[in-house]
This record gives sequence, structure tokens and C-alpha cells, in this order.
Amino acid sequence: MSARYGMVIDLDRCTGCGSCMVACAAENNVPALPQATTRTGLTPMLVRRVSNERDGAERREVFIPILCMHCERETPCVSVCPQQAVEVDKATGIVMQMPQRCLGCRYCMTACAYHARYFNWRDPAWPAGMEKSLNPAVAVRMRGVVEKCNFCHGRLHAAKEKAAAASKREIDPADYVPACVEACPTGAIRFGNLADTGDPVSHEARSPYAFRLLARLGTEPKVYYKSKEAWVRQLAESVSGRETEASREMKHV
Amino acid sequence: MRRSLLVFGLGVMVAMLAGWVVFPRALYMRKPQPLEFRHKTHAEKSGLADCNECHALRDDGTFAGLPAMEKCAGCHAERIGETKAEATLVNNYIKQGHETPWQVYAQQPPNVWFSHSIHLKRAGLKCEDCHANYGASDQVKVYEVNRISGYSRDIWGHSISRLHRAPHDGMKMSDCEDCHRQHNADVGCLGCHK
Amino acid sequence: MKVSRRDLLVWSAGAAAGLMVTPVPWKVLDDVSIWSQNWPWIPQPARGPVDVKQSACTLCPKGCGLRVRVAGGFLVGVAGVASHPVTRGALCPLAFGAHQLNWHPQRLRTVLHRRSVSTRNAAQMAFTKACSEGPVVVIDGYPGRAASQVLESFAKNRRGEYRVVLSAETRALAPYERWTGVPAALLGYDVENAGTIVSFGAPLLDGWGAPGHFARLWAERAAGTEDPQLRLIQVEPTLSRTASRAWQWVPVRNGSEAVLAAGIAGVLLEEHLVSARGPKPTLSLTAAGEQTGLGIDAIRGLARTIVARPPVVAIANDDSPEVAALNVVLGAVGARGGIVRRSRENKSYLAADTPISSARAVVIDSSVPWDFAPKTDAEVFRFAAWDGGSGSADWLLPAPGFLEEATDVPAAPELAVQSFALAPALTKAQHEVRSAALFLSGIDSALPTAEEIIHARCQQIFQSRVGMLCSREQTPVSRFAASQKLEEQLWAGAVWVGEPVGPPNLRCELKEWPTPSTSTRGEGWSSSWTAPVLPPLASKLVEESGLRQRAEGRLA
Amino acid sequence: MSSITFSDSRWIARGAERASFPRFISWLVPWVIILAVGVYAAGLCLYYGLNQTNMDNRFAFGLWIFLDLGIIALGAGAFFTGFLVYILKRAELKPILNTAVVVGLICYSGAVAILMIDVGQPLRAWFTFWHPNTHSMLTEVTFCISCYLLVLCLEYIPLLLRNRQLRRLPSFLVFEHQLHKLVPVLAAVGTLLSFFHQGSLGGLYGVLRGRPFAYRHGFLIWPSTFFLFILSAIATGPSFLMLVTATVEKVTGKRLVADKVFRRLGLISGVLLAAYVAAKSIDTLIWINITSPSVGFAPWEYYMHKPFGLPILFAEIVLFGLLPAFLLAYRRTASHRGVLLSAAALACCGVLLNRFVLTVQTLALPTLSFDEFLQYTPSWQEVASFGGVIAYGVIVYSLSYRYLPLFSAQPEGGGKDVSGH
Repeated sequence: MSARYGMVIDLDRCTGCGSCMVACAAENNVPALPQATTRTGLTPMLVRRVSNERDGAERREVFIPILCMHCERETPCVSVCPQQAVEVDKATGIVMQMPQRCLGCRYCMTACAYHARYFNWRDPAWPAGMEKSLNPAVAVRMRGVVEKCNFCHGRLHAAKEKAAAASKREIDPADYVPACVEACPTGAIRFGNLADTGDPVSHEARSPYAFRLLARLGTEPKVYYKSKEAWVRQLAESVSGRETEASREMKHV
Repeated sequence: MRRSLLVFGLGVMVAMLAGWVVFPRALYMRKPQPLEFRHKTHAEKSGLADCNECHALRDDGTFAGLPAMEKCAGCHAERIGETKAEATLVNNYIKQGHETPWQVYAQQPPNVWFSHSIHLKRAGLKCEDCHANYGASDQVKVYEVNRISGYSRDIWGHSISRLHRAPHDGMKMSDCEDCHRQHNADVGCLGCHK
Repeated sequence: MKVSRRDLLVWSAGAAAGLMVTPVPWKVLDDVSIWSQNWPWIPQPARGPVDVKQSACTLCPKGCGLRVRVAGGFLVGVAGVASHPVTRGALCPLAFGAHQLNWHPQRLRTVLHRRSVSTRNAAQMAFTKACSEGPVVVIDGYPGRAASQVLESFAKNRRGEYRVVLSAETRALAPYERWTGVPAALLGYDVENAGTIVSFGAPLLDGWGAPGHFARLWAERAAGTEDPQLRLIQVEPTLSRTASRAWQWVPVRNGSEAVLAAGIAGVLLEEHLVSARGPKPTLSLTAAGEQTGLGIDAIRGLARTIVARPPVVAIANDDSPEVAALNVVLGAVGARGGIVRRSRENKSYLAADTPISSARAVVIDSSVPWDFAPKTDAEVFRFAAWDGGSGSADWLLPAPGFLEEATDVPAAPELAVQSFALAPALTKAQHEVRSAALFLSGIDSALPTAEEIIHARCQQIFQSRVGMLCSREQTPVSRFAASQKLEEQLWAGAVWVGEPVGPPNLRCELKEWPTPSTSTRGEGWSSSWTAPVLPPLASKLVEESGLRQRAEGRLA
Repeated sequence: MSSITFSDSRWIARGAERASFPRFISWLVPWVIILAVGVYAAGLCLYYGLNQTNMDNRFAFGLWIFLDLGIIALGAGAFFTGFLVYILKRAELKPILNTAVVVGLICYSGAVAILMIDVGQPLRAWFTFWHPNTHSMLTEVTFCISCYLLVLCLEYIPLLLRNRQLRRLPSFLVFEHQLHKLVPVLAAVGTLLSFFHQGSLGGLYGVLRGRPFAYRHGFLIWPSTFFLFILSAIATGPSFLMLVTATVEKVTGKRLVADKVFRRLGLISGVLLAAYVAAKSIDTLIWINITSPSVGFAPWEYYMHKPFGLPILFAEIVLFGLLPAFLLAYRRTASHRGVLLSAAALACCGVLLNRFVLTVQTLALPTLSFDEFLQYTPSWQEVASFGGVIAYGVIVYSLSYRYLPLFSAQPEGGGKDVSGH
């Protein structure tokens, strides 16, 4: 099977509840460290709250879940890793991060335009006994390595094994659904095989309202977003930082 | 000059001796198994010829590994032999309802995901292809653990240099890779790691 | 022969050179890096089989369907049940970390008497003594369960009181109880059939009702279209989560929601936009326009928009009588897509927050939110799985934690129909725990056991032949041959859903427009979460992303 | 001086006069203290992990990477002088050759030491050699730097063996002699290696597609920063050597190198710097007009965040580029020692500023339209280990200067030793 797994996230449906973030952390045995902050925490799935910078009744807000975009072309983090700890899987298109190979140089983090990579600044730890609640399908990472979303690879393992047990070659798509997709209460996050034109997700990815963040960097990210609101689609392209007069013009042309 | 050559050579000799003979013994710690177990006897006497009669696959495809205590209790509920091991098995484990703390030679680290069902059912491998015919062995061998890495010696293999190894000696990542390469079954890092 | 310093130098040079061609440096290098990949102080999950069990969440009275992964007797993962008729696979963000709650550092492991370690027997003696001196008040945070019935009958047997801390959703229905005589706990919102929902600050997309329930409905009927089937209009001073996703956001002045309700009602009646004859608000439209900061035209426009897509229902965040009155004007009370009656049975509850006078002992069930503290001088026996920290009770008794006891799960407070599910115990507590119900049955042997009550309830459902049993597929109750089968399926995670009580099922008498009353607000997301602590992973939402503010008085 | 006080005079080269041993020690003490603190800080980072630093997921590189790039650029003098002397046969530069080697050794070993702390899993750092990713600039850097460090050690050994005591061992003398014959070869190898890692250090950032501020088109696999780094490094390397030598002269109050050497170095530095400025300007224009817009970033975006406004670009190109280039190359100004040295200082600041902009500003700038501009201030542990490296440099240099004949053709005349030396 040579799939190209990807996502379409319907921002009009996202209420910013954060279920995806917690489900992701639980699935991937991400620790909740008391010392962690917005800049040192581990949030492979991170929901950002973004507004149109207007005030009063004109103000609009949107919630943007940010995860690894699994760039398909010239994947920035893959080419920079000095010791092949990152690779794009041929069979699935998933960008894989190998914590056991990683030496923690963090070059890949500087290479990622989406800040979707996270460094284990401290040893993972849980309150006494809580390690019994860890997910057996995922190994805990150690301090000093980089980690990120890998589309819940543990679930792909399970699906493969199930298929093999039934002596089937292909996995049943219903068996492989990442935790955030499963958790989303409004079905805003949808996961599927972009290479398969029959797949509803690859169909949605081609919708006129679909867009990708920083697509112009040319890295072909496989996570698409969707919104009917023009100002939200504007967010895809650059014009960085706090609003200036000039940037506001650019944002609202 | 002759003398210094001699002394130099002596130094080399000592280092060689330490490195090739002493070091391997020092590196591994020998851990006895809780019981002596004879695969052979079980295969012949109790007709458990097929590995997966004890080491079975679960319905979801996961591998059960070593059989649970009730499996043993099926036959060994009472002592059926006079050996000392038999006594320990029945008294210390079955009667107490404790699992036997076997040391697993082929135990891979927690970051490895290995699917027996995929290798058996899809790749069509036999148990012996990786585990040699351990099933026919008459004795459980001594379990040796690497003092630094904590891995079973079987992972690295018994030949410390890994140069001319016996077949089936070693279950390192490179060994998996070799086989995967031969059958051009490239699975990527997370194909086997979790 | 004499060894010179030089010899030593040369010898060690030789040794060093020799060592390079032995495995020592290379194998050590390799093993050390392998060691760094398996640091012994880094916990790793246990090996072994994982089973998937279905259950229902018991952490608040919404009873969302849970799919729980269990390994070696421990919970290792939580997810929603896609086939669940109400929550349909959705959960609140906290539930996904709930399997870690039982290991929370705040877990209550021993009996505490005035914050010092004591024993269960001591508590029991103290309680029996207190009971013998006077009546007892039993407070329940999750009425309608089998356990609740045990608590209630204990109170009755002792000529004591059974009181209830109602959920924010139910409290908001209080005005209708006054005007219809039907207890608020038996009322619900028929949102499934609504065409327009006017929310006066109710966090509809942020923890109101069963999280998945409205979120799914909104996603399917309202999200991402200019002209949705379901119009969600959010009246709120600030751009809340719900407001930011609503079809229309009405930014009113803080605290002027009730005034706006009056204003809208006035326009509706004045312009004959509604058929129902309701009471006329005393407040003038101009005044409303000023006080809300919206202006007359905006309110007129709003009124017209609202009725453009019936049926319409207004949902309040508090027990504001004005919003209720607006519903009367809209004719939404007892109508399809409005406020409806969930069941024919007639059961009202005594609210817990009225002062407790004569009682000697107060029992607080673990389902009561921690922030509730009874106003009393009686001896308070509080059951809790987690210690909320404040010393609001004389006695703290460890209760079962998340999925540590079997219980039944009645309908979520906002539902228009009845539902019933069972939550089996999927894991064992690591220390001795006992629920309030068990504790009381230990004292009064005459009490029925929860098992019996659950059994009876299943019998009753079976005999009523009403409703569906929803698991992967939906089976009408009438199809079941025996109550046994039905009960088994319920224990296996199926959910029973009743049928709507055919409208008109409410008589609402309201002569004149109500005068404002003090309101009790319910906040968003974790307000109804009864545990005093949040799963540690909630830190992802509060500390590590800044996506949400920490909910008041909750320890992550 | 009482007879019991230990004297190291028999270790000091004949004829060379050095400060008394106690004075030398008293000179070292403060540096040793700084070094000790640095080592302690580094220990903290290794033991508790990098949470000791103020770096974070968004600012994943910090002070240390800046330090590495900076000192490696300044250390370029080592290979470049070797190149000039042995390959281009510029004999007049021989006097500063030894200094060059020592400075180079200090810079590179310091950089490698810091890198070892900077990575999260030093125990696995060797994986880069076992499983190298040939597409990664960092692999190139790692290989070249470690090899070149080896070369520098080999170049340092003959110097070491020329110590008065050590040369008394016959075998060492022989060894030194053999090695010395090897030195031209080493110089050639060193040059090759250095060209590559100086370049790939620039490549590190030039290849970052995800960072439009740093991303550059280039030639074959190398982004333009690859070549700019080589050029800027060899341009400022000689300037840094000048500064070091001048400082030593100031401290010791001796004239160690003839003025013509200085002027020669200045000229080389100036001409190369001019070339660099030209190249840099062209690159900047291409970047502003083609590279950056092609990925959807209007150039003004980068400079709308204080303090990283346009002045920085100006400083980089004119103040620290064009100006020193002129002062160093133009005979009239270069002949004035003070001007020459301050120009050299400007040039060094220039290269440091360039490295700073590329490492720090690149990360501080937002890429996603809804990101903010980031702040980062290093923790004391970072600063301390930084200081530790500096102190280590001073100590090694002091020792080398005291016990080794650094300036072979030392006039050793003029003035008495005023400082710790």
C-alpha cells in the first residue's frame, strides 16, 4: 500500500474546546509537567486562538489546531537532521521522528516553519502510580530529544497487526484513526488518504475553501484547513507578527 | 629500540587479552531462570509439538508471548514428576498463583514494536527462522544481561565481535534490517519502533 | 631487570594502541548510548493485552458514553462511543485524561477527621451517634441514580431530608417549574427540532449539557454555512467560544441580557410576530435599547431575525425569569423545539442550598461538586474520591474514583427524552474505598442495594416496552424477549433512550411579566465536573497552550 | 625572591624573559575562576538537561550556537594563514603562524565543547558518524570540524614539543622533526576541511526553507550563505589574529611582530572584506527582490520588529563592512597602527553581527501570520559556560605564550614585561 495520509481541518467547525490536545497527549504518553509553560510544554497537537484584530461587534475569532503538517516535498526537518532520525515514510507519507536516534541538536525545530516540533526539556515524569495509566502502544520519550505528531503511529501498528491476523494485506481505514480525529466533538478534523481520489478527505482537500498554511514555501504540507470566511483563508499566507497598518491592508485586500 | 618494541608489544598483548577474553565475561551478568524447563520433553511427552500451542497469537493479532500460569496448571496442577523443578513449579508458583518470573531471551526494549502475526502470517516465516530450533532444546540456557544496556545477550548475539556469527545469533536492529533488505521490505523507523 | 619510567610510558602506549583493536571502547560506546535510550528512571508502559470496554462517564451528571482501554486491570485510555445516541463519540476535553484521575496526587486515601487521619469505624460511630441525636440530611449531586435512591430512602427512614445540588442546566429551568408545576429536573430543551436558538450567555459550545450532544448538532446543522438549518444567536457581552462560532453574536452590555429579553418580547408582541399571547414587558423598548447598548433598531431587527426560522427557543445561562418569559411569549414552552417535559413521572427535589436547621448529621455524596459547602452547624460527613483541599467537612471519607464502582447513569439534564445507561466498574481502587450509599447501607440494613434498584429499573424499562436500546445497532425494547438480555446489553455499554412525551405536555400559566430575581450563573467547560481536581493533562489546555483559563478552584 | 618559591624558569624558552611565576599565577587566577564557574554551569546542563537554559521550543537555538558560529569564524585565521604561508608561499606571514595555530585550536576546541553541552543527548552524538545523513549541512559541519580539530592538534604538537624541557627527550625531537615535515600537508588538508565547514556553517541557515529570512537560493546544493560565510571568515580571520597579537603586545609590552606583517594582514583582510561586502550586497538584493517574495514574504516584514530594524542591515554592510574594508586596504589609513587595529576590530564585530543576525534574528522573526515576534534572554548557565570558553581560551593562550616559542622570530626587545607575562 502506498498511501498519502493527510488531514482536512474544518476551521468553521472548530470550537477550540481542546479535546484533541488532551486526547493526543494521553494517546502518546506525553507527560503533564508542572514546570512546563507555553514555550517549553509538549503539545504535538496545539490549538491556537486567532482573531481578525478588530474590536467590538466586528471582532471574529477562529481556532487553528496546529500539528505536524507532514510536508511532502523537500521536507525541511528531514534534510537537516544530521543522523537520519527523521524521514518521510514511503508507504504512508508520514514524517517520522525517531526519539531513540535523535541527539537533540534541535536543528529540525529551527527548520520547521510551523513550530510543530517539541523538545523534551526535562525527563518525563508522572505522579506516583500514574505510569500505570500509560498507553502500551507508545514508548515514553526521554529527556533531550525532539518529538512531534506522527499521526498516532501506534494505531497504525494495531491496524496492521489486525489486518495481518485476518491474513489481509490492506488495513481497514476504520481501524486507523488518529486520537485527535477520534476526539473532535464536532468532526472538524478529518483524516484520510490524500492519494486515493475516492477518499472524502482528498475530495475535501480540493474544495475551493481548502487551504494550507504557508503553502508558498513549496513544501507541500499534507494538513489542509478549510474555512468559508475569507479573512481566515488570508491567514494562510505570511504578513507576520503584530498588526501594522501595512500588514492590515495586506491582510484585508 | 628492541627493548621498547618488546615492551610496546607486551602492552598490546595485555590489552588484547583484557579486551577479547576478560571484557565479554565482565560485561554480561548471568541470571539463572527460576525453573529448569525442557522444551524437548514437552514436545515429545505431552505432544505440544506446535510452538503456538503455548506461545499463541491473540485474536487481535498481538502475541501472547510466554504462556500464563493457568496454561501450565492445566497439566501441572499436581506434581507429575519427581524433579526439584517440578516441586518448585507446583508449590511456589501454581499453588500460590504467581506467574513464573521467566527471563525472556528475545525480549526487545520498550521502544520496539514487533508483530509476530505480520511475520508469521504475511511474511510466512517459521518460528525457527528467528529463534533457531530452541523448541527442540533440552535445557534452558543461562540468561545473560548486559550490565550497561540491560539488554539480553541474545540481542547483540554471543559473538562479541559479531564477525563470524552462528546463524540466528543476534537480534539487533541491524539483523532485522538485513532480513528486511533481503526481502526488500522497507518499513521505515516507525515501522518497528513505537 | 629494572623497569624505567620510559618503559612504563611505552607499555601504556602499547596497551592504549592494543585496546583500540578490542571490542572494549566500541562496545562500551554502543551500550552506553543504548542505556541512554532506556534510562531506568523513565517509566515505560507495561506489556500485555489491552481490552476495550464500554461504559459511561460518571464525573458529572451528563453521562457521556465512554470507550475505555484496559490493560492489566488499569485504565490506559478513554475515547467516546460513536454509536452513543446522545454524545455520539464526543467527550469534554477533560474526559480524555480522566483515566489518570485515580492516580491524582490529591486522591483521598484515608478517612480524615477534621483533617487528621482517622478510621472508617470512628466515622461510623460518630455518624450513628449523630443520627441518634437528631435528624439527618443527605445531599446528592446526581439525582436519579440507584445510589440516589438508596440515599433518599435512608433519609426518609430517619425522618431526615434528601436534598439535591442541581446542575446549572437544571437550575436554569427553575422558572418553568414555578409556572408549570413540573419539576425542573424533568424538563429539557428539544434542541434537535429547534430552528433558531437564542442563547443568553449559555456556553452552548463550551460545556453546556453533554458536550457532544449540542456540539454535534451544531456541527451538522449550523457550522460553516451562511444560511444554516439551525441558527445560533449568542447574546453575550464578550466574544466567548460560543459567540465566536455563533451564526450571530449580539454583544450586549454586561448584565443586560434580561433587559434584552424583555425588549425582544416587547417587539414580538407589538409587531404581532408571535401567535402566542404572553405577558407584556413593563420596560419600554427605548429603555431596553439604551440599557443593552444596542439601540432600538438593532433589537427590532433581532426580534424579526429570531422568528424568521421557527421553532425558536431561548436558552439562559442562569435562572433568569425574563428569558423564561420570552420563551412563553415565543410559545416555546411545551412546544416542539422548545422547553419540553422529559417524563411523565412526577418527582421534585429539595434544593440543597437552603439552610439546614435542625439536623445533627449531614451526609454529602461524592457526586456533589466540591465547591458546595452546606450552611449548617451539624456534623458533616463528606464522601469524596479526591480531596479538594478546603476544610468544609468534619469527616472526609474516601469514595470510589473514576470507573471504580458500578453505577447507573440517567439522562443528561438538558435532554428532551429520557435515557439510561450502566457503567460497570472497570478498575479496582488501590486502597479501601466506599461510596456514601454503601456506607449508609452498612448502617441501615433495611435499605435496598443499588444492584436491586438497577435490576428493577431494567425490569421497568423492559415492561414499559418503550424506546430503543442503542449499541452498534438500535433495537426497540419491544424486541427483547427477557429483561435479562436487556440488562446484559446495558452492562455491555448499550444505552436506552426513551420516546419524547408527545406535546403539548406542559401547561404554562404566566399573567404578567416577571420581576427580575437574583440569578445563579453556571460557567463553561468544567463547571459541572464534580471532581475537585482536573486530570493532570488539563495542563495542556491551561499552562502549556494558554488556550483556556484555569477553571476556578480546580487543581490540575 | 626567597629560594623556596617554586620557579618554572627551566621550562621557559632560553632568552625569552617572562614574568615571575607568582605574577603569572596571579594573572591566571581570575580566569581559572571564570572557567570553574563555566564548568559548573556546563555540568548542571549535562546533569539536569537543557531546562537549565532559557531556550525553548520556539527559540531552539540560542547564545551557544551564536558563540559557535562566531568563534569558528574568528578562528578561520588559523587555516587561512597556513594556506597563505605554505600553499601561496607568503613567507612574511610566518611570524604569526604559531599564534594562528593556537588561536585556531582554542576556537575550535571551545566550539566543540559547547556543542557537546548544547545537544540534548551527548552520549548519542557519535550516531552522526555511524548513521550520517549526507544531505544535512550539520553532518558536513560535524565531520569537517572534528577532522579539522584533529589537524589543529597535529599542528599544535610540534609547537608543544619545542618546549625547552620536552625537546630534551631525543625521541620527541625526532617526532617533532617528522611532524614538522608534515605540516604543509596538514595545512593543505586543513584548508580544504575549513573551506567546507565554514561554508556549511553558513549553509546551516541558508537551507532553512521554513525560515524565509535565512533561506537563500544558491549554487548546486550550496545556498549563497555557504560562500558568504567562507568569504567573511577568511576576511576577518587575519583581522582577529592582528587583534590577538596586538593585545598580547599591549599586555606584555613587547613588540612581537613587525609592522609590515600587520600591514600585510590588514591588506589581505581589507581586500577580502571588500569582496565580501560586494557579494553580500548582491546577495541581499537578490534575496529582497527574488528569493523572499517568491515564498510570499515582503522584505519589509522582517524589519518591522524592533530592535531588528533596517539599521542592522546598514551596520552589517556599511559600518562593519565597507568602512573597515576601506581602512584596512587603503595604504594611508592602514599605515596608522591605531586605525588599522580599530578597523580590524570593526571587521570582527561585523562578522559577529552577521552570525548574530543569522542565528538569533532568524528565530525571533515570526513565520506563521499569527505568530508573534519572540524574545529570548540566555540563562546564567548559558552565559557562564560562554564565559568559561573565553577563559579557557585565555588560559591556553597564556600557557602557550609562556612556555612555547610562539613568535619564533621574536625580536624580544623593547620594554620590560609589565603584565602577568
